[in-house]
Amino acid sequence: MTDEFEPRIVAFLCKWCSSAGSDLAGVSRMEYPSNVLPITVMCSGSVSPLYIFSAFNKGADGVLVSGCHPGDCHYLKGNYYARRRIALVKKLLEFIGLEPQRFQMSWVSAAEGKKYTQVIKDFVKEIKPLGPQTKLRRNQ
Amino acid sequence: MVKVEDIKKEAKRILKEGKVKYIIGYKKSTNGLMSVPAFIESPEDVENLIWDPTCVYNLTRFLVDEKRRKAREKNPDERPVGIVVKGCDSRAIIVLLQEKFINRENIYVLGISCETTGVLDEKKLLKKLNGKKAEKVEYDEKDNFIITTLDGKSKVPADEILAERCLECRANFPVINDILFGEKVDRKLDNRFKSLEKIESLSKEKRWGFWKEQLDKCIRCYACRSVCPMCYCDECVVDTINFAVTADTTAEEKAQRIKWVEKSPTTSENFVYHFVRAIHLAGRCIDCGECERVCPMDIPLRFLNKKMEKEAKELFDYDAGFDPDQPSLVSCFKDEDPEDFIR
Amino acid sequence: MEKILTKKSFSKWVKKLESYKIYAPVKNDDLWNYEIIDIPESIQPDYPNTVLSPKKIIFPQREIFLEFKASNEEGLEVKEILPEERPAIIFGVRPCDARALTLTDNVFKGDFEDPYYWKRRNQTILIGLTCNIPPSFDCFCLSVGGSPHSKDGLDILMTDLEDKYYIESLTKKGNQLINLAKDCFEEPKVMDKKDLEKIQANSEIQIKRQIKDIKKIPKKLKGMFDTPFWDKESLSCIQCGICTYLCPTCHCFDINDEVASSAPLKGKRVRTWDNCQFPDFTMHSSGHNPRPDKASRLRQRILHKFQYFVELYENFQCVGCGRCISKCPVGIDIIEVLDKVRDYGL
Amino acid sequence: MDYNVYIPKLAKIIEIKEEVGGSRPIKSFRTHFINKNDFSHRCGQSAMISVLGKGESMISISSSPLVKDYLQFSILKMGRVTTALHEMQVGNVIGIRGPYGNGFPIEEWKGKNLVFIGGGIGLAPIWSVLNTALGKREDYGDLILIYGARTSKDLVFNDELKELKKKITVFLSVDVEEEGWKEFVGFVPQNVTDKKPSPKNSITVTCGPPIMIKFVIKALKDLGFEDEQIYTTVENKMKCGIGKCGRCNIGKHYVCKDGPVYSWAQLKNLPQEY
Repeated sequence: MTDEFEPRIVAFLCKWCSSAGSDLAGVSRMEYPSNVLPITVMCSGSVSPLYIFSAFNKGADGVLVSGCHPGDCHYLKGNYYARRRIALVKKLLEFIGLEPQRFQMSWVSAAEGKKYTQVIKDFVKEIKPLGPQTKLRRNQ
Repeated sequence: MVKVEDIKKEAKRILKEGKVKYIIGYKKSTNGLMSVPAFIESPEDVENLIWDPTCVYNLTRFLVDEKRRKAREKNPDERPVGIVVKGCDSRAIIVLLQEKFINRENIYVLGISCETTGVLDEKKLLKKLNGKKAEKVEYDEKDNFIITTLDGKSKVPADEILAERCLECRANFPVINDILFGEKVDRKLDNRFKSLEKIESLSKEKRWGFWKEQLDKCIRCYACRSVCPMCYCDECVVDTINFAVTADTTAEEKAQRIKWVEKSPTTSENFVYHFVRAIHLAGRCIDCGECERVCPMDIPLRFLNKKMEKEAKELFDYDAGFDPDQPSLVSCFKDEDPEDFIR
Repeated sequence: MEKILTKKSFSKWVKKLESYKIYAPVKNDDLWNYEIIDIPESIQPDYPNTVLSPKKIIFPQREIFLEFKASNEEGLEVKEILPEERPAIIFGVRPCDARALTLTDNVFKGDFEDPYYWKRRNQTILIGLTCNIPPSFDCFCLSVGGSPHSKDGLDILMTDLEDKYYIESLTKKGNQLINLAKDCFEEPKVMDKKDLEKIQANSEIQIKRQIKDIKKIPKKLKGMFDTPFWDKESLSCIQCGICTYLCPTCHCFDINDEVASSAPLKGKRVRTWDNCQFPDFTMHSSGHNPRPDKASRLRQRILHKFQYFVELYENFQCVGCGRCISKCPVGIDIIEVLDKVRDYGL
Repeated sequence: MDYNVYIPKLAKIIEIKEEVGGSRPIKSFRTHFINKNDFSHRCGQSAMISVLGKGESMISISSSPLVKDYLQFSILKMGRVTTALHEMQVGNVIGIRGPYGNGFPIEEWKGKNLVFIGGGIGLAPIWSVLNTALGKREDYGDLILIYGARTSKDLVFNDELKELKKKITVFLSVDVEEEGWKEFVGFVPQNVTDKKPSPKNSITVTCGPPIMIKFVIKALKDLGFEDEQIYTTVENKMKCGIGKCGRCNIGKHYVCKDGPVYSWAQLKNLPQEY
């Protein structure tokens, strides 16, 4: 076992696109870091900011929200709402001094297995040097 | 200048004519300087009404109580409630109308213009007087407040003891009213988000240091939530049990209620509470500053809401509390909303 | 034991108390609170009321009761967690706040002694300071059986005589602290004693607020349970928890399990302050709530302090510190409420 | 201070019996302390049951103090803790602290007739005192049980009730007509009025939903019972169980410590906060 810090990333993945994208990456045997705890949601627009705060509160080192590209939402507009909401959450978290790298959003379609692996790779690479997220984490 | 006699005259009229069932206004407190909310039911009690710089409360919060009380009554009095509002408070009414929480015909708005000043900050005043007790604070013709202490009267430039929010106010004039007191005076503001710079200019770690210290102070008395006219949810994320319980609610439903926040006042739990509140108020907070005023631990809560107000303006060109017909901030979008942060 | 401590010798004395955890009122921004201090400077005699009373040290807002975890043998393991063994001294306790602790003692003793409360209580020494001038505009200690120089619950009472403190040691614990640094103290002179009496008499005159005929109130309240009085008085109440959380005598609490991991099970059971003004305080699981509205909850607060506790312990559960008045977001004034109670129906 | 009042003692569930199914299920749990201890209770007392990780709940002890092998709790699935209890299996471990409360003053009732009136899960606290009276049969006069529930399926201790009928007078009722039901149809208070228990040298014990208690008391008063002859139990939300946490009080009484058993003579003078 190495002592290297392995971040835990909670990823809220839209069932119609990003979640399928991650499956595609899996079945295509693409390699990517295993730091992600995926949570499939019906739409990126259904991700309440409370889920994000709660993930950090319960010890996530990073949180990703991933949905369909603009125009591709299964429910037509969900990802546009998400875009607004996530922008606000991101600003708020940065305002109190959380490292901006720890909270990210991406558009990943069902066909973009490759992009999904890249998003995760980049995410892990960026937050590894930051070390564990202790600011918002519950003391257990 | 607003004359309290004019307000009383109108209050008396609408009560006498039975136009309203009661009026929510301000009266003098028993323990000293500050005003307290008054619920005036009869024309005789109108004499208690006051208007001075200690009328800090955002009384629209009591419209939430009124709605709940009415819902419980079998034969509710359908007449409107009269309510005294300042510019900022009137914008809370707009948001409540926008969210269809209240109906226009259920309120009779007595709007007061703050003109060139506003209301005072009790803590600033105490400091100004070196801990001495003020008996009375009044408006002056100019931009001064007249303070009466046991030593006599003195004039103080309003700016020195004005509430922070009044210094950054763009709505010193009621945007909605049935009758208006005072004049519409334009206000010049270089930067309505100036106070935020103090924090935004800090480094990331300094910002966290600042907020950690603030969050640690919280004792979770929920005064910020209780005083806020926008915090009208039946059940809040911090409540320990389901409030919306009926005879049909199953044990499983109750058991499965997620405990998002522990009751312990630790940094992490206080963070979730205040952040849920901040994000829930994004595009709804009208900056009445009540949360910050009532906080017994002096947590600068207004910064969180102000930050959201600023981002709503800068990212989405959205202003809360001016137009009851506009969709709320997070239930609308524009194609050109920024997405440079998305991968 | 009575002594004189010059202000110069004060820090010398405090240095001798190093082995104790020391708390004193500290100002952060504009907020006064009791905090642990490393190098105790001279206590400022004119600090206003702290936001929270020393209650927060004896009865902290969060107290871990026990830890639990799944175990192979019995299926479950429960471990008692008692507060750390460490004697503490609180400097600058207001006489009302010390009296408050003697009132909460009533609750935590009896058939079921509370080990957490008593562990902290017994290892804490309270050093009070006479309120030469009232620390708040809303002080009314004289009305509820206290005074600005009350000795109830204190181990030592200090009174500021300008360049020195008049020290009255009231308990064995207090004597011990003085004996740790005998050379810091002097014997009081006749003049000092006179100064003390003068200041203490003067301190009482300065308390401006009072509840008249308070003795009539408990009986009066008993007949007022089912009156519309409470609906009217509670109109402006916003149902926050400030009055009770800041109250030095309010002691209601909640017990909750905080789970760190559900499989395998691991977590803590903790006590936190709770509040009779919150609707979930009394709401049954079925949805039934015996105190369903703010009128009944305001009534509970007043009756608990001024009727029920009088019936149980012959004491008002109020020490007149004035915090609930000064900090109420809507200016509900307990003195005014009780004045109205006294005159109700007359 | 030799013991910590807040630390529960661990007990193993040794038997679970499903009393009532459906949407408001009731199960009876028999438990056995893992370590030896001196837990001993009086009839009508309760205990704080812990499901560690979920919390605690105050539950009345339905077994008689005469039974030494186990403690029995009959529990309606209602909220977080009771739902977790209903999901438990034989062999699982729970925590128990107590016993708490005043219990029934059965010593004072010696030589009297006892009329038990119960509705739904309200039979649980009655069960303890009823079985104690049965165990010391010679100490008491006539024993009568008037018990009802919404339907016959909602009656708890159904098997035991059949046995009980052989020993004492039992009047059952269901709220609405159902096929095959030969006993009384109607609410419990109506059954009380119908069966006319005699107030002479009698004590009544009533447990059930608040609304039922209210009307039973009215029915009993009409039959000539004095306030001192009527006993009932009160419940309120509880956390500490020992009169400190401050939420269960009715006036100066803490229901957890000073209750839950009250005579109507006491209760009628207390404020209506239960």
